[in-house]
Amino acid sequence: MSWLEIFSHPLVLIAVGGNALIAAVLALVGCLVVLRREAFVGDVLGHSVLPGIALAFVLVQSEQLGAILAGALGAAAAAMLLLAALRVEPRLREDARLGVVLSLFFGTGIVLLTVLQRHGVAHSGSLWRFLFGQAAGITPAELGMAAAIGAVVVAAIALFWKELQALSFDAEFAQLVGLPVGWLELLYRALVLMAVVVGVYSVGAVLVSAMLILPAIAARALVRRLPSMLLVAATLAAMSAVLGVGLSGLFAGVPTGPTIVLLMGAVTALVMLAGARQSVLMQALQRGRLVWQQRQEDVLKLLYKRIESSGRAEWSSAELLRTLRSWRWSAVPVAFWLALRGKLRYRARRWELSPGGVQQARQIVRRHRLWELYLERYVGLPVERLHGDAEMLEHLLAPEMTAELERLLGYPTKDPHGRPIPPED
Amino acid sequence: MRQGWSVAALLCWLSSGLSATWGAEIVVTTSILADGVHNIVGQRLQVVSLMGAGVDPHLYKPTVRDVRRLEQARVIIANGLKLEGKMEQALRRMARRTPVIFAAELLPPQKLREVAPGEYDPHVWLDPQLWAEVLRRLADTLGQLFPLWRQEFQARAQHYALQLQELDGWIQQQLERIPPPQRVLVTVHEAFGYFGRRYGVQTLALQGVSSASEFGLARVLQLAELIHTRALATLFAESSTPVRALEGVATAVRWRGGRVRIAGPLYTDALGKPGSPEGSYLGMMRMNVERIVHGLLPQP
Amino acid sequence: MIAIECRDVTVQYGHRVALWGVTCQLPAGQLIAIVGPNGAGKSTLLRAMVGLVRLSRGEIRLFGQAPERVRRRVSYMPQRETVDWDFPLTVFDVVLMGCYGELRLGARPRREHYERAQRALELVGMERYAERLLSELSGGQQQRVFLARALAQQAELYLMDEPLAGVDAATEQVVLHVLEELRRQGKTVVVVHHDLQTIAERFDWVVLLNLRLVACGIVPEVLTMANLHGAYGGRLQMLSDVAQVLEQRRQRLRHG
Amino acid sequence: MDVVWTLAAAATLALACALLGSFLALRRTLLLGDALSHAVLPGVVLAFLWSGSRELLPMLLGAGAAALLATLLLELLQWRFRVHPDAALGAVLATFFAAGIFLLSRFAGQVDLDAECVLYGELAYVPLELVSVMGVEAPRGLWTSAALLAGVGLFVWLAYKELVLVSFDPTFAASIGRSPRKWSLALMGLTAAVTVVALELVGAVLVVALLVGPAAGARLLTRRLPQMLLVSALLALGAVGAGYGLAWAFDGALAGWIAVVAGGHVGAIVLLRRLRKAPASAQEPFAAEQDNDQAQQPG
Repeated sequence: MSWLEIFSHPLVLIAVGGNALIAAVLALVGCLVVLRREAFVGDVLGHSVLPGIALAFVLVQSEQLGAILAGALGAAAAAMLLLAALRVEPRLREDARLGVVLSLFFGTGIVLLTVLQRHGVAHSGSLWRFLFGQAAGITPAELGMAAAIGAVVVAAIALFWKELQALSFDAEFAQLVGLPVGWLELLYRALVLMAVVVGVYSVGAVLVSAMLILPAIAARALVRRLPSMLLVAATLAAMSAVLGVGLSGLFAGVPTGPTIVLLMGAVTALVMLAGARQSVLMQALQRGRLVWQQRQEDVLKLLYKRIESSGRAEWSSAELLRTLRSWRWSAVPVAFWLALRGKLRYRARRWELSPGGVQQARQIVRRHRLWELYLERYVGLPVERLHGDAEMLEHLLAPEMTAELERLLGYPTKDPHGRPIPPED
Repeated sequence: MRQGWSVAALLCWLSSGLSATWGAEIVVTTSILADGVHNIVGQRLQVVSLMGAGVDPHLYKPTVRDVRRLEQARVIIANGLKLEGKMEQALRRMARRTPVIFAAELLPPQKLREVAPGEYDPHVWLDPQLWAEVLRRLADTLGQLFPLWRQEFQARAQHYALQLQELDGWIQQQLERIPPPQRVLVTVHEAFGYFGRRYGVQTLALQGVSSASEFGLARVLQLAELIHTRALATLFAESSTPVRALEGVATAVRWRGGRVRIAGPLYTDALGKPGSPEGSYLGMMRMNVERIVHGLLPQP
Repeated sequence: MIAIECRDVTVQYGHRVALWGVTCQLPAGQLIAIVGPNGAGKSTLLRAMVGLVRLSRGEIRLFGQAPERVRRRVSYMPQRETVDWDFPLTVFDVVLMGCYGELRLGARPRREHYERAQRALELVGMERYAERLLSELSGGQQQRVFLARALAQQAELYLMDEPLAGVDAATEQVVLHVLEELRRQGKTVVVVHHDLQTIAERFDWVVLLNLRLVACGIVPEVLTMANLHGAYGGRLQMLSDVAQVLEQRRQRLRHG
Repeated sequence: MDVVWTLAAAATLALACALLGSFLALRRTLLLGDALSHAVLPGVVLAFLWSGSRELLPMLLGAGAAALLATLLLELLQWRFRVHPDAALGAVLATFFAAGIFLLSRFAGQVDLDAECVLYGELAYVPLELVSVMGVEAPRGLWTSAALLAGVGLFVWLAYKELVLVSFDPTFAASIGRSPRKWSLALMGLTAAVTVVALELVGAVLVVALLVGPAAGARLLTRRLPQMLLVSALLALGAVGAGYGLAWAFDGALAGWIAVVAGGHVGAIVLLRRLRKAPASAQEPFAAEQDNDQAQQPG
């Protein structure tokens, strides 16, 4: 089966639709959860669903969608209530509260399972499925349910956007400003509950906590503003779901749920390493660009000073090479690049700075000498140290800052070494 | 197949047997095994099974009392060939203290179906003839453990074997009614390997031998494709595994224009509720075959 | 004798410059204050002296050696807020920690350590609270426990980060008394402090700091209007602007 | 005899977890146990696929390697990429677990293997697996948990001062030459070891319950660290005993009941403290300060 055939197959489309929808919903809610530093609540809720489902099995004696969901919702809500109730004891920190609820509910789940086993309730063994999930077997009914809950979650987030944003950022402030924090908290918790319960039913508890956290981390590293973060997280999640289903459709033995999570994990790792602004690669690139720009300014300054000291404004190729090499080997490629950019010209077998080149060089020298004066007069650095630091700072000053510096220094004409400061033009 | 029981075990059995304060003589893992053993030992020895009806032996969670029963049993009988998952490991390590007999491993390897290098299909009981042989060998082994009733066990095993033979004939005759191209059994996990081999019924399944492995979407599509091209009409659910998995396959086939329905559930790894017709091995097999025939016969 | 020598000490947190080319020599046996506006790098300089902070440039010598090698002779007292005061420990447990530097892995504190901790508690007037739990202490009491722990180290050089910040009057008197006691014993004490009034009255030396060294010397010479204006005045605004530019351009200050 | 063996093995393991859990509670990294118990799955599956056997040693090595990798990844995520600890734990936990299940389905599909069976032990089977060491016959589980308890006990006995110092005031610890990073890595490594061994013995749910429950309960009941260690040990033993009793009474899964008791008793303590404090009209002498202390940290 080729990719095209796979994605035209109705069953795959259901699985793709279902998983993508659930992944997106979980990612949206996940952003809020991660921003409120409650990432682990997803994992605990996911596992706390087990006793609810087991209980539903005991009462209904069969695998009815409605009963299972009711049981799951009930148990997850109870876990959330207990978490909130335990918050009353300050000695019990967040991680202890989560650990207690997790072991209490998960333990109860196992106990109920053995009760089921003892009474021979049909396929009680299948309850483990809710932990590891059966993402490949999504049925049309589940797809419909996921769509319904997805719609509710998206509508709620869209409708109460600014309130939820305020609540996540600073609950106290939200209260002061008069937002109904109580109701908003309830809404937020309901959203999390719905997303987790639907997720557990189809992809399993552990994968739910992955889909709550991973897209949020990746999106947070990629974009700055909150709304775009939600969008990016949902898209990333949906894409990895589609790819995951596709892969598990093409290759035998490739489980759907875990593949989706692994893809999401890979995306997050990629973003961390290369994509995000503060990722390793991007920072290296930025630094590279800055250093290269500095090299060009240094060479221009070198040539300008030669003009200033020797009075001659052009040089033969040999002279130019000797000047550059005397300063630094790397200056040669930089000069070549400057020539390309038209800052350096070759006319009548002679090299000279183009008007643009001269103008830029003068600016650099001017900044350098202004800085030396400032450092000497205000920062009290010894004269021989001036050059080093000024060398550094000259590349950074924006034009308006240079003007402000000049005003501060009273429009000087000479630098500490007595050399003239070129006027601004 | 290595002998599941050793002389050393006999010695320590003698010593521990006396100290048995409470507990069954024979503890058996699956309900199907219990039914078989009961037909061998009759009332002579108390037979207790750990796993109730509808329980998937692979995902069985032992309780504290189960362990006490195992601890104090005079003989433990399990199916073996990795049917009981985690418990099998524990039982193998127990073999030094209490005699543990792995019924399916009493059979010579050539009679077993090899699903992967060194891995055999444990569902030997779904072929009545093979099951009769297992019980016969089990009777011999139990006879060695309880020399007093050796003849009786063998006689009862022989008697039960006749019933199994009669069941075998009945099944053969029932399956004749199904037109050969329709004789394909599609289930969730591959339990009917031996059954198919015995009665010339082809078996297809979503999962491999173990019901715990997660099947991928590819397997669902492949199976749906096969069902559609072979114009099969019925999929069979099982008592100890969820039906949700099959619904996916059915949806796929229906969307390709095929008509298919889900019949069953068939009893594979455990008997039905005690006291109900499918509560005994013979009843279960008759129920299964009736449902298979009813399912595979072309609908009017 | 020079207790602390800083040469061109420059510290960069990520891309924010905290200290820039600080060079000074601090004499031994003196009560020295480090003072300056918020964000001037006071705490950074103190932590650099203890070797808790990596220098981007320059070096620091304590008694002529690297800080790591003279740990036993140096005592550092961090700011109060850095600790979870709900920890299940008693006052005495915390003060005893002052002696942990000398004890090998697994070695239990001996009688002399217990006595030393007891004496330190008496010095700060907290001996009645020895068995009291940390969570039952007021801000001032917490500060005195930290001071006692520092004293228990019996070091030659004491580095204290804001020991007088947000404490009640009684605790302030106790702390100042202890500082004088240490100077009397010929110890060197460097204190990060913000109240110029107390410094003028009680301290010998001052290090006036604002990202870079404005002035360093005996109190009367340093606390002059010119220096203070230099440190607190606006004209160094340009420097912080540049620091801000560094921040945006992600430029690491690597030089020399 | 099976009762004695099971209780002994569970008790020794519970003690080791309670001791270690107390320090994790103080450092607020109690969830590390849960994360590691999921994160070891890929390591164990790879060990199984590579060695083809379910013997303890390859499993432990595989799990240990996976736990180490997970720990390093956690450090990286938190320090280099500024990801909040909870999110880092959740991310690593889920991705590693998914990798484990992926490997299981992809390569061990046919072979009778699944997450439940290959990885998670079952406390109930402990008394059935007897092994004789130096002539003494005892369950393998008891030997491993006893060795574990000895290891953890020795570590805490030797490094008690350093652990308290590093957990209470890392900056001060650094200033007297005890590096906080080194000690927190050591603690994480020990937690990984305890989790891995306990997983193979009793399964994931019990590991988390034993690490978290007693320590959290002791934190509420006691005021001083030495008392806390003692009380958490007692609570752990209590949980094992009560759990066994309940499991016997209801003929249920042992691990499940012990987890319920280990987790549940903390809720009971919180309730009791609430009831005791609310009607108490006469405030304790220092209650004034204590209250403002509570106000400062709203949990």
